[in-house]
Amino acid sequence: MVYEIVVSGEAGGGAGGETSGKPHRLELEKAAEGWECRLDGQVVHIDAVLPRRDVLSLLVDGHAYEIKREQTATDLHMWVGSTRFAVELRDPRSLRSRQKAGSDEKGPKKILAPMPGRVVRLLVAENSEVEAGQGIVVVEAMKMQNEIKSPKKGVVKKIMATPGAAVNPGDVLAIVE
Amino acid sequence: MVYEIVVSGEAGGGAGGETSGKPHRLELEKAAEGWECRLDGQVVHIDAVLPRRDVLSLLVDGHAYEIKREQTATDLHMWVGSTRFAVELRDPRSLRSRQKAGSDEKGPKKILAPMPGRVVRLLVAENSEVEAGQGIVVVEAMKMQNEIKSPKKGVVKKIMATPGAAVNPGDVLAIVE
Amino acid sequence: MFKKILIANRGEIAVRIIRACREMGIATVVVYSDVDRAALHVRKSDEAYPIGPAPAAESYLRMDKILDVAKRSGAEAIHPGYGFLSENAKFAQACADAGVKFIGPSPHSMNLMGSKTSARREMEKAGVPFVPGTSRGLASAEEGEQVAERIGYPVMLKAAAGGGGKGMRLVHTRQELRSALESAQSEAQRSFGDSEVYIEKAIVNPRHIEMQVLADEHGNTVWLGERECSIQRRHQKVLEEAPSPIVDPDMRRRMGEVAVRVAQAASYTNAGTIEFLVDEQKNFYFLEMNTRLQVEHPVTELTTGLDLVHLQLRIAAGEKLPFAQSDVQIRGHAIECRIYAEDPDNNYFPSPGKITVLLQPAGPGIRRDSGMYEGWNVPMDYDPLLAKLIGYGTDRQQAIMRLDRALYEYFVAGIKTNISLFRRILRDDDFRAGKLDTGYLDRLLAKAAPAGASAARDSQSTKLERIAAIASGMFAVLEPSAPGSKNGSAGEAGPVPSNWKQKGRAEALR
Amino acid sequence: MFKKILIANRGEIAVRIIRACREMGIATVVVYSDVDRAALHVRKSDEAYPIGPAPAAESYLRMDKILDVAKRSGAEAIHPGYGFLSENAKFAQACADAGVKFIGPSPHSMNLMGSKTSARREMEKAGVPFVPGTSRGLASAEEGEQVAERIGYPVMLKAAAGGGGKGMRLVHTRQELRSALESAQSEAQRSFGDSEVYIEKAIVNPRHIEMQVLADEHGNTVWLGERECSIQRRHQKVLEEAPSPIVDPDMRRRMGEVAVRVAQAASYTNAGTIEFLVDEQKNFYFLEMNTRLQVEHPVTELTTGLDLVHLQLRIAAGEKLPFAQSDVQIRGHAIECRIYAEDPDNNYFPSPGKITVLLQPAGPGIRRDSGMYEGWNVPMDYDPLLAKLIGYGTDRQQAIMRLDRALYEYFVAGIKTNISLFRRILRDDDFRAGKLDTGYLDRLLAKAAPAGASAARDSQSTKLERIAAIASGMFAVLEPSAPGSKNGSAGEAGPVPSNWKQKGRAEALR
Repeated sequence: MVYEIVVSGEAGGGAGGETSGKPHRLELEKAAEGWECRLDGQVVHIDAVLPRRDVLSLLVDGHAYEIKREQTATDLHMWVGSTRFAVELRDPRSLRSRQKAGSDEKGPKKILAPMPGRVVRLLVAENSEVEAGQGIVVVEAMKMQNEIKSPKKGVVKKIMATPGAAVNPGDVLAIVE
Repeated sequence: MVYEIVVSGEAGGGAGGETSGKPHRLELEKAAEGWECRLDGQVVHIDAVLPRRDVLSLLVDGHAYEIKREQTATDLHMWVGSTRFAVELRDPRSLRSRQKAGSDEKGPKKILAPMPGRVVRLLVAENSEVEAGQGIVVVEAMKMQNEIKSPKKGVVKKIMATPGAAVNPGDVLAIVE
Repeated sequence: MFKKILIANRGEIAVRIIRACREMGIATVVVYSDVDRAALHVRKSDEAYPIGPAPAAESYLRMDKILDVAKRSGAEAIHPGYGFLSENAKFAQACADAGVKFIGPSPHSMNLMGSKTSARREMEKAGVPFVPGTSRGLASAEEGEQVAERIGYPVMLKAAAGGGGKGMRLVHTRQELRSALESAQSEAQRSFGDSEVYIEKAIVNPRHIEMQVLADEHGNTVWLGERECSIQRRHQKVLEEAPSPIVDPDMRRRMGEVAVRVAQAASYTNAGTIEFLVDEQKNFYFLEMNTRLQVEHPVTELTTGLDLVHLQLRIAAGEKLPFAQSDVQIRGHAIECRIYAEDPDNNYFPSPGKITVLLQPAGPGIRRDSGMYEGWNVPMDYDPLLAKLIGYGTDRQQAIMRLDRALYEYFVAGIKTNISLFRRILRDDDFRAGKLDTGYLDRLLAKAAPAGASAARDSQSTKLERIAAIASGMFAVLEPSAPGSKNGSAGEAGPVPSNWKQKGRAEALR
Repeated sequence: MFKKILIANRGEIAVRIIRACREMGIATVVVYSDVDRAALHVRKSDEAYPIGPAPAAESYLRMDKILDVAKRSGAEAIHPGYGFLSENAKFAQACADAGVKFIGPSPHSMNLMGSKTSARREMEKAGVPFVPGTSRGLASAEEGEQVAERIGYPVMLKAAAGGGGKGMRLVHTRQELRSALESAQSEAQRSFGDSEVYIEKAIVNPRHIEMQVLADEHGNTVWLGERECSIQRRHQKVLEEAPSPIVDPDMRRRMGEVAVRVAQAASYTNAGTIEFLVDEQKNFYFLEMNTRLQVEHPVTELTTGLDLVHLQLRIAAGEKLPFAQSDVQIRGHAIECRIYAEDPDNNYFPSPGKITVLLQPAGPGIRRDSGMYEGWNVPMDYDPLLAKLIGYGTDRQQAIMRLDRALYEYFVAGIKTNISLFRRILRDDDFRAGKLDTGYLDRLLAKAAPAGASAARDSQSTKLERIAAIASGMFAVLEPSAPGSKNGSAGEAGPVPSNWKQKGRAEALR
């Protein structure tokens, strides 16, 4: 098994945190005991057990790590102890590899609902010009009103959100071009 | 859905407890909300939700029950609160229904390992005559030695257990005829 | 004692009350809205009845439906929990009218304490210390200016019917006062239907410390020690502890005695909490009384060894308090973390949804009061409190380390929680030194996350990053599941920008 | 304080020590046998090393391998937990020789206390009360008869090197003595390689009550209150509580003072427990000293508010006890249930195997120290203790009700556990009245399960039986999975008689 992996560090899952973003090349091969693992050419022997779904117990040179996997519609994270890392995993041989999309600042951008909720009101009309960071839609969840903002300067091409309607995470609220 | 169900009561899962053993006829039909349930001809409306695998939340006339299902190789139990019931469930239309076997006291009887363990020693030889309740094999598990006994008077036709060997629950240790 | 009671609430507090009832041999009846059929309180109760659609106004706030369930089920009393109808005097009155015992104070006490100005007048008679200012609404801007002159700037304007920061204005100079008063009055009118605004001396860097009291219906009132509740965000408490790092036995006794006077002046019965503002010289001033069980009551339970819900039930059933003030022993230290469904990386946006993985802490000194479970879908309709994690230690240091350990064991996936925030607080130097005030948390959040500048830390980060890389590969080998394919609707919406972060303003609605 | 220690144990106690270390900033190293790779202590530690095959003699009892791991990993100290090497003076000596701190008493104290007769001689000098009898092995049957005549029948013969009931004989008359002595001596020789047997007056219906002590390495020794441990099966404790229902403050102080004298006479350091037999007149007699942390230490932690493992580590690191005897406050009541993997319906046969469903209790007053998790395969190679459930209450009654509530929430499927046994004990009238002695549990188990003769109970049973029937149908509809198809080997072995119950004799090997 060969993977290309990009890991972004985050300080304890808290606010902020720096990103390294270097891609790693990982080769994994079953050994007599455990796995032979070649990370960026460096060989380590590891012992891995899945005690339950989304939890991995890893032994590397006697060091023990419990890693938790967090998968959402949009992200893949690894928690090593209480430090969280955003991970992108590509299988070079597979077409179904995970794609990092949206890094392109040009072209139409979809504004997605980040959480389930109810659309309270629209802050702009279709075809109006907006600045980056300008509020587009207000979504209410858990007794809080949350302004969903435009990620870029542009024109609101289309608004799919309807006041009063329920939305699910990942639903497209509007498109800014 | 139609089921034939035999329930054996047990007092709190503790030692002893009486058995009623009457078979119930249960019909279940999806209603507009919840389920229409006909138990031995008596109609009750129930609301059922599975919050997780093997756990059922049941509302019947406002009464709330959390029922846990315990399945082993040999048995099916329902825990209603902390009262345990042994259950046999038959789907009259299905060939893959659960069979209650071994109630026949005649013919060969398999003696099964009730737990994982290690065979310590044999207490009888093949072809020897044994009384009901006589020890056949000693299996050790968790620092305890446990004598596995014959369920009936007869002749030990075959002994599969080998001293020193590991056994899994349900493994046949011997056959008494 | 009651044979059966109704719990007019949901979430962790409903589960906590169900547990107390089971421990006392009392059957429980709960109510639930359409989205709460699979909620933990419905799973755990003896009886459960649907009372309407998700919005609280159509279910958990419907007095008529709740009283109807009480009557149908034969419940003798109603425990309101906190929030919802718990401080609604009309509901307490409706219970009394329906012949159902309301587990809490009388409607009279609730009404008295519900208005800040009427409470203040009553309490001043009882010699309770107040922040200097008016005890009634300002008649005019002139009166405001005169009072401010007398007590000294800065001053605070406050809505009499208020709460949650609405109708509040901090005024530093005479020039600002008139317009601040007008805007506070109109905000108070909009928010509470009552424009009454009063004026107080503004306390700089106050602490928020509260005192628990219990009063039976035979005239006995005791205090059970204070809770330090200064760590707040948007006027929401986030972490509470008992005892307060700055309260010594003498101050505790003085606060306790004042709290008992407050309760007695209001003919208060059952459990209640007197909130105080404490200034930098440790002067304490009456702020308000909460006429219900508080979210943070467990820290008092751990330090006193008492069970407040058991005692609420016994008091409501007409029993006398089973101990005297001199029997109350405060021992050790307890800290509570409120685990909210909100995203610390995303301006604490709420984060309802399905909990896909849940690993929960246990072990010495750890109490967990939770309303969630793995597989549960956290609804978007109610406040985001999922669970409370409470740590007890021989001393404050041990309680802090215990919680830090337990938070390390806590893992929730599928939704976001504020667990990482508590790790930051518990490791913060000011927190460890007990240097707290109500501005503490905003200051902490304004700071960048711990820098990790040292070489040791960097090499550690690199090591963990490599472990994360290996782990993601091992997961892919051992437990393949296409990332992003879980949520159908998102998958269909096309590629999702993973680093896009909405920075919206969130408004507290309560 | 140590930076890194090794934990030479497994199961719940290894996890409990890991938690204490994490709370004190100490890194942990664990060892594991081949069948324990996925055990909780391996998942939770910072470092983990394999030390051999499943049998304890080839892994957890291998001093050489464990010391080798300590050296390789740089661990400064070793915590032995309980069982395994915890009371092995040779291991303590080997640690000292290797320059690794053994977290426990010195080899000298362990040796002294390891032999009952040498301990007795030392203790008699210190004025410790003993059951009347010999303090050394009997030279002849004649000597035995003389002593028995003097102290009066019934008498008990006991192996000097003994434990677990081996080499023990109860003798009611002079006629029985000679043959009982011979068989006790030969059993002692077979079991312990030492035929020394002594004689004591037999205490009728004794209670087993023990006193916790802590001693630092600077000469300070304190007692922390007693634990009632009379509820035993096959000399295995099953349920323990603190305080004892029969010990009043004066008796507690006297037992505590004796316990401190015992510890001081043995130059004892670290945590230890002095076991007493208590007769019906509340006379207490020294039985033995356990030179390690006890399984049941949590009930003392809950009633004193102290953490014994933290204190063990601090003492071992050379610190002084951070409090004096007069600072120790005993408050409330705590009870521990030992959750064993054994089948109450089947003569308490051990029940290893895979845990398929695990629902665990939480909430007020509940502490859970567990070594298991859902999906874990409980190995057949070690003792069957899975977890400890400890309840705390303001008083004994509340602690009982709390535990009863928590046991209601506890559910383990896939293997059998003794959870239902605790429900029986907690609801038993004698238990509730505190009428306990070491024969209590055998008497309870000999009784039939509660009859449920009343009509109300019968109608309730019928109702629940109908619910069970409906539920089994609903499961089949909502979550079909062919019953019995889970375990391949059993399925292949043909139809399995479900009501066949082996009633085998089980022998305690330890």
